[in-house]
Amino acid sequence: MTATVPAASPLNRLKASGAQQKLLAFASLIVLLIFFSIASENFLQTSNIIAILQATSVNGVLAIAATLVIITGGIDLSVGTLMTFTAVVSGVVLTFWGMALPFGILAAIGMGAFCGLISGTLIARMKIPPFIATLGMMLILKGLSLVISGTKPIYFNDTPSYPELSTGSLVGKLIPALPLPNGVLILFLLALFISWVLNRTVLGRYTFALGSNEEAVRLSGVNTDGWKIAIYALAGGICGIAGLLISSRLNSAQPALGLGYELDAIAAVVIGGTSLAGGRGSILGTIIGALIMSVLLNGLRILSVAQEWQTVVTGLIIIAAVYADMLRRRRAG
Amino acid sequence: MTATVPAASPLNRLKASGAQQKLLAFASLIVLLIFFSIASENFLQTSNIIAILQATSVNGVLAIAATLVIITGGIDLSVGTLMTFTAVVSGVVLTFWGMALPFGILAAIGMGAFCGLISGTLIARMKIPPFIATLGMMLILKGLSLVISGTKPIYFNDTPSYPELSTGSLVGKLIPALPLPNGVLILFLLALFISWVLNRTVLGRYTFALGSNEEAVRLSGVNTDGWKIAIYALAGGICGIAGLLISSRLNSAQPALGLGYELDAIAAVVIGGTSLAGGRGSILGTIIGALIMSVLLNGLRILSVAQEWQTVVTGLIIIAAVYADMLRRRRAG
Amino acid sequence: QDKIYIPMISKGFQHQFWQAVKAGADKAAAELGVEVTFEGPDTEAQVDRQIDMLSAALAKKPAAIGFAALDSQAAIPLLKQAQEAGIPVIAFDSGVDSDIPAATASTDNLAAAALAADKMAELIGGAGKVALVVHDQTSRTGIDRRDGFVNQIAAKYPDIEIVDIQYGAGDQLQSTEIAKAILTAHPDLKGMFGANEGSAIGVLNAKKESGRSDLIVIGYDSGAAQKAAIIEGSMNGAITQNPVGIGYETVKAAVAASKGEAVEKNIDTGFFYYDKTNIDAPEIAAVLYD
Amino acid sequence: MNPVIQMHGIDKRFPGVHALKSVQFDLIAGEVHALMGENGAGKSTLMKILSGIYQPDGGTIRVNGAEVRIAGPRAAQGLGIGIIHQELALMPDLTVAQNIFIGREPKNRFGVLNEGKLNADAAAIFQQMKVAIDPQAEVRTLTIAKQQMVEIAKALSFRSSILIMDEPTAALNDRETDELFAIIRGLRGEGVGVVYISHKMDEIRRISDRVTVMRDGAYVGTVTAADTPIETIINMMVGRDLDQSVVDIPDLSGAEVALRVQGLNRGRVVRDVSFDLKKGEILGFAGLMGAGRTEVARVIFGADKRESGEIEVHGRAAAIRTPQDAVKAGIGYLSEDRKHFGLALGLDVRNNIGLTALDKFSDRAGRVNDSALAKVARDYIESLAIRTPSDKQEVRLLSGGNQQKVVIAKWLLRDCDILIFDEPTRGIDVGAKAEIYRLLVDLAAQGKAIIVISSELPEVLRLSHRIAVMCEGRLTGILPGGPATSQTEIMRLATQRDMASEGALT
Ligand SMILES: Nc1ncnc2c1ncn2[C@@H]1O[C@H](COP(=O)(O)OP(=O)(O)OP(=O)(O)O)[C@@H](O)[C@H]1O
Ligand SMILES: Nc1ncnc2c1ncn2[C@@H]1O[C@H](COP(=O)(O)OP(=O)(O)OP(=O)(O)O)[C@@H](O)[C@H]1O
Ligand SMILES: [Mg+2]
Ligand SMILES: [Mg+2]
Repeated sequence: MTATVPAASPLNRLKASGAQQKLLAFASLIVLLIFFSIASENFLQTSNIIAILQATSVNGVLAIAATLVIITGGIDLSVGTLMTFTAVVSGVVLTFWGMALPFGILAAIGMGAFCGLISGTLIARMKIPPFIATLGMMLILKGLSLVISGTKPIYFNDTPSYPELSTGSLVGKLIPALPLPNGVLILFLLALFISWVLNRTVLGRYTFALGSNEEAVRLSGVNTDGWKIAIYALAGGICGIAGLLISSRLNSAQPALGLGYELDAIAAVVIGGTSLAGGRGSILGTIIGALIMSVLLNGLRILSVAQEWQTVVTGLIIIAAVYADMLRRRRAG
Repeated sequence: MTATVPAASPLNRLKASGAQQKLLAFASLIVLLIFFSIASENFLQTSNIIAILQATSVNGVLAIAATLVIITGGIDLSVGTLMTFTAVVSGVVLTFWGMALPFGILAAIGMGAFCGLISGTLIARMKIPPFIATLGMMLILKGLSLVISGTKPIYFNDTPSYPELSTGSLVGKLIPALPLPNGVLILFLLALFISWVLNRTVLGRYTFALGSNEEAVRLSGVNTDGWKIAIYALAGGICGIAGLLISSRLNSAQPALGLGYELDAIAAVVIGGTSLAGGRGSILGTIIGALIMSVLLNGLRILSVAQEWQTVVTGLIIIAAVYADMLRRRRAG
Repeated sequence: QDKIYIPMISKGFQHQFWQAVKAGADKAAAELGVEVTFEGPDTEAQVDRQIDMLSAALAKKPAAIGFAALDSQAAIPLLKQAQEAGIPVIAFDSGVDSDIPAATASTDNLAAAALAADKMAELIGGAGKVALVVHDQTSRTGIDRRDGFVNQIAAKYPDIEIVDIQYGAGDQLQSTEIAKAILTAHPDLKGMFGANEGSAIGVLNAKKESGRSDLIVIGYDSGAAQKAAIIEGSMNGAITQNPVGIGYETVKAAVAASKGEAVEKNIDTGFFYYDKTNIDAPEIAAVLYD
Repeated sequence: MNPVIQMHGIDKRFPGVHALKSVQFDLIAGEVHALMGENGAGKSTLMKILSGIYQPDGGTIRVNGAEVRIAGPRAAQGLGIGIIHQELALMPDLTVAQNIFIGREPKNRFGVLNEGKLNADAAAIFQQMKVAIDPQAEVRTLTIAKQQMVEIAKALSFRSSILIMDEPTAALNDRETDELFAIIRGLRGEGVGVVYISHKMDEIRRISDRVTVMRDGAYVGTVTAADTPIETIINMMVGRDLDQSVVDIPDLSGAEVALRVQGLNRGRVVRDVSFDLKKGEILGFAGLMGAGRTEVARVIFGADKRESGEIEVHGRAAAIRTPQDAVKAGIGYLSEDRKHFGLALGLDVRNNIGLTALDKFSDRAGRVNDSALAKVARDYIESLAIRTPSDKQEVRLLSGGNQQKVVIAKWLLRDCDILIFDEPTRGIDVGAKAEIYRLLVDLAAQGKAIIVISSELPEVLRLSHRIAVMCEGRLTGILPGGPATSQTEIMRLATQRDMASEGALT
């Protein structure tokens, strides 16, 4: 037993970082893109690509929130209705109370974080299983959205710049050929930021550690409950961003929307290679997962596939994409 | 090194058998029943109790299917749309093909088992995570239900005895004072049978063992893949029974129904104390969980609580019921 | 090859009502030799899904678009986009808050539900308790049908009390349970209004399962089960719109608009009350579907 | 010499188990204090109380003379108490370095991690330990032995003044144990008090200053290691003397071959392995950590895919692709990692024992005959002296050694002709070890063919009729058993690296 530490070869390091796996996960996406480009000339237009990205923005942001929670080994069923709830809160602040835009933004994100904090507390301190705690939250928030909005959509007519949040294009102003909506920009910036948080900060480290072996982390003297609550709160804040995106895109807070969105978000996460058992996952994978889902739906619509068959094909491709990913990973080691 | 085994006291034996915990799990249900009986004089009538039981039958049967899968450590998101699919298959056999009732029943249960077998194969042999495999199945079956029914409900007008399956009352014929619908009878008989399977048969033993440590079971020389597939197939067959119950109650196979039923079923399972991590759970708990949900909804509806508040209260009570159960279990050791 | 292509973005897809609209659209498509596709989100809450569908439809550079807006404002930016691309829009089922649509083919749900209220009042003798099972708390059709009924009762029938309104998502099973609970809570209930096909069937099931054969039931839309119930007498009557007509007129207007022809701005496709007595009348039979 | 730790009258009950009965224990700075006792005697429980994981039901704890209540792991760390748990407590998805410094990551004010320093610090610790482990490797990819090294590194990184080691060498071989002892001696020199739990009797002599013995949850006595014979300590532990017989090699010249392995290959971990195993024979497998012994067993058993090679059972080629095939062919494999591969921890003792042989306890309709199963389970609990309140106790609540006995019972019940035992006595006390040795000898006498993989050379020498030695995936030689073979000879083969891989196979 010699004391030399084997130097990690670049290839090994690539493997270890999971980058290889992530690169491979692109494959299913690329295959889909190529297929649809050949199948329909209308698919590969700038405007349609932007439409796909825009359709990804809300689900993508929710999926980022879900990724955080899933890496800890939990699950968050409330992302969809929390999004709605924060949208309604923003509507209340901006339209009912007539406050200025920044307050609406703060209120949505703050309320999201607060609700996440509650879920996190139920889970970490009261030891309620995440599935139940967030299922309860999902129902509570669904009801509260209807209550505080008076079961009616809230329109943002007093805040004319509101739709800009998601549909305006900062990028387009700089590069007119690339009218990337702000919603998509926000999605990408958020993905970069949360990726950074996961890989470079203490919070990220504990996110993975909790999902890997919570008891071991606790035995190491870490305040696991506190960190878990923080992660749920962060995820909640991200749902608040999704609430802003969807309500600014629809120029209204739709109180009945949101149910079922949690499954799409979780599906994107899992297609992206994050394990529901916790401990491993990546934001890049999640974004790819979300893109696979929107490309698929958009492509099938463009090909005018009958709606009932769209559903069948989506189901098949989700299974196939994950299976292909598994095979590749198994071969890779 | 002495080999004396301390004799288990009756109390310990009761504790070990989990009977105590199960009895205690009733508490939330009892509390709800008492509350609603006081709040509304109309609640505690035979007819309403029967209505509650009948409202439990479909969700209860689906929850039994979900329990099996969850004990193995998996999850089945396809129970709702599989139910619909089997209902449609029964409609095709009985109405489109004009065959006799027993064939419809066999077709529904057989098709359910077959679809479960496919899910099981995807999971056990192709190693696709249960969440993805059954999410895919959920979408595929949702689409196929619409395809084979021609997106129209199928009515069972050629099979006049069809509604009897669920709404007739064998018990009522014997005991006129107790007009228990057959659907409820089927739920209870099924619960007894699956309880027996779980606790007394090899299949049941492996169901728990797989959820506890699949790899250890495999290394004990057990054909884990085969047993897992069998369990998913059994769960699928049970969904077929749910399909028969719902279609006979509605006297039609409604191809668009079923989405969202999976969450209700899983919620009943988890409220009933079965752990999503696998390895532990009981059918009795699941039935109590399903009853808690229907009592709650029925009571709130009878009290004419506004719908949005019904949702909020349901969310709160789901959390509270599980929390109470946790506290009791922790105290019981 | 270059058939005129018209996508129809509807509010739903799986419900029989929307299937009937689709049937009408397909009929017009066949007659006029154009290609029509038809899609809609799973529930009437999914406003953003509908926007995505609209946006995919626009990518296909269609000759015209049929659009049944889930929210009267949310789609306006995309509709502007369509306008800029020179794609005429025909609104159907309900309108949008904009003058972009070249035409709107719809039913007045408020008036139709008011007619249901009148019939209900007549059948229960102008006094007593009634309840509503509605399919949706937030969608336009749900709100209009509820408010049309409720306002009419409030305005014209002071002796009728609306004791409960609950929502069952148009899911037959859920609506059944809701209706049963309402019947339990109000043993003296005289009538119930089911605001779409699923709700009406739910009410009907509840009536049967609770053995309340005296309950007056008024439904909405048609479908085989509802028609059978009316013939058999367990349902007293129902409002029907003309979904086939909506689909047909929408496509017709879309084709005309795509050719630059003038179209009528408001196409009222009408509604009817039908019961045992007139269900076989030709003008009723024409608008009913299975 | 002031004691840094004084525990007095410590009492602890679990449902159905009185785990500690007024136990006392003290630790002096700069000593290595061994804590001995049979499986389930309460050693781990006592140390879990000292490290804040359990709260005692009674008794006092003094640290440096002051009475304390240790509320949790963090409080224990604050008092300078570090622990290496018996059951590995690592995060498999994190890297080695991330595991070592969990909760104490080098970071800046904003919580941004300094990954470079993290890895460098970990590397420095391994340097000090003289262990070759890549700080950036994911822990899940390491063998148990290396994971154990990571645990040790983690405990060392705390620089605690009191260090508890609960069976740190259970998964280590002699050479690694030597390295560990060098580290412990270094710590002792720095004035650290070390509590050392082990079932390996020879280690006690080599490393400890004092020995405290527990039996059945009660304190038996404390003696100085240097002037107490091992026999006395064993006697204190088990209340009797053990027979110290040596291996008795039967004449197997006429015995038929039960298992023939020819040219087995799997990647770089199993390279061209061939050997025969006769009925009634005990074949020992020796080698260093990572030599590939476990891999060979898993490949034979069908748990991992074989790339090439033939397996013959009783002279007939066996197509083994899954463990199920192997069990059908009469091969049993007891894994070295009971927690992950041996036990369904959430199930009770009875059903874990029954796992391999449920088909024998069920009728054609699939009904399980629970009373028969319970009877068999109770028989094994009795014959293997498994300490458990009943056969319905969940296995995860058993002490480590007793869990191991459950795994053994499971395979005994299956009654295979060929049995592969991978580290069968890991974590098992001397008394039970002797019982298990007797059991293996009995099984062989009944005509079973047995492979014993063990990292403890005395164990290999005590049991084996022949000894196969592996190095880097190759079988470097098969030596005769008995006094003819010396430890040095085994070590020579175990370190015979890649050159001359032919020729070595005699
Ligand atoms: N959490 C628990 N619940 C119930 N019983 C327990 C629990 N932890 C330990 N025990 C029991 O307490 C007794 C002492 O266990 P402990 O783990 O301290 O033994 P040990 O001396 O460390 O044994 P080994 O040498 O096998 O590791 C055992 O009978 C064990 O089954
Ligand atoms: N799960 C795994 N992932 C990656 N490498 C592994 C894994 N298991 C074993 N190895 C590697 O395979 C080789 C053989 O390991 P194996 O466990 O068979 O050795 P062994 O001789 O049984 O030693 P030990 O005493 O560690 O059990 C080692 O190099 C080890 O690092
Ligand atoms: Mg121990
Ligand atoms: Mg090994």
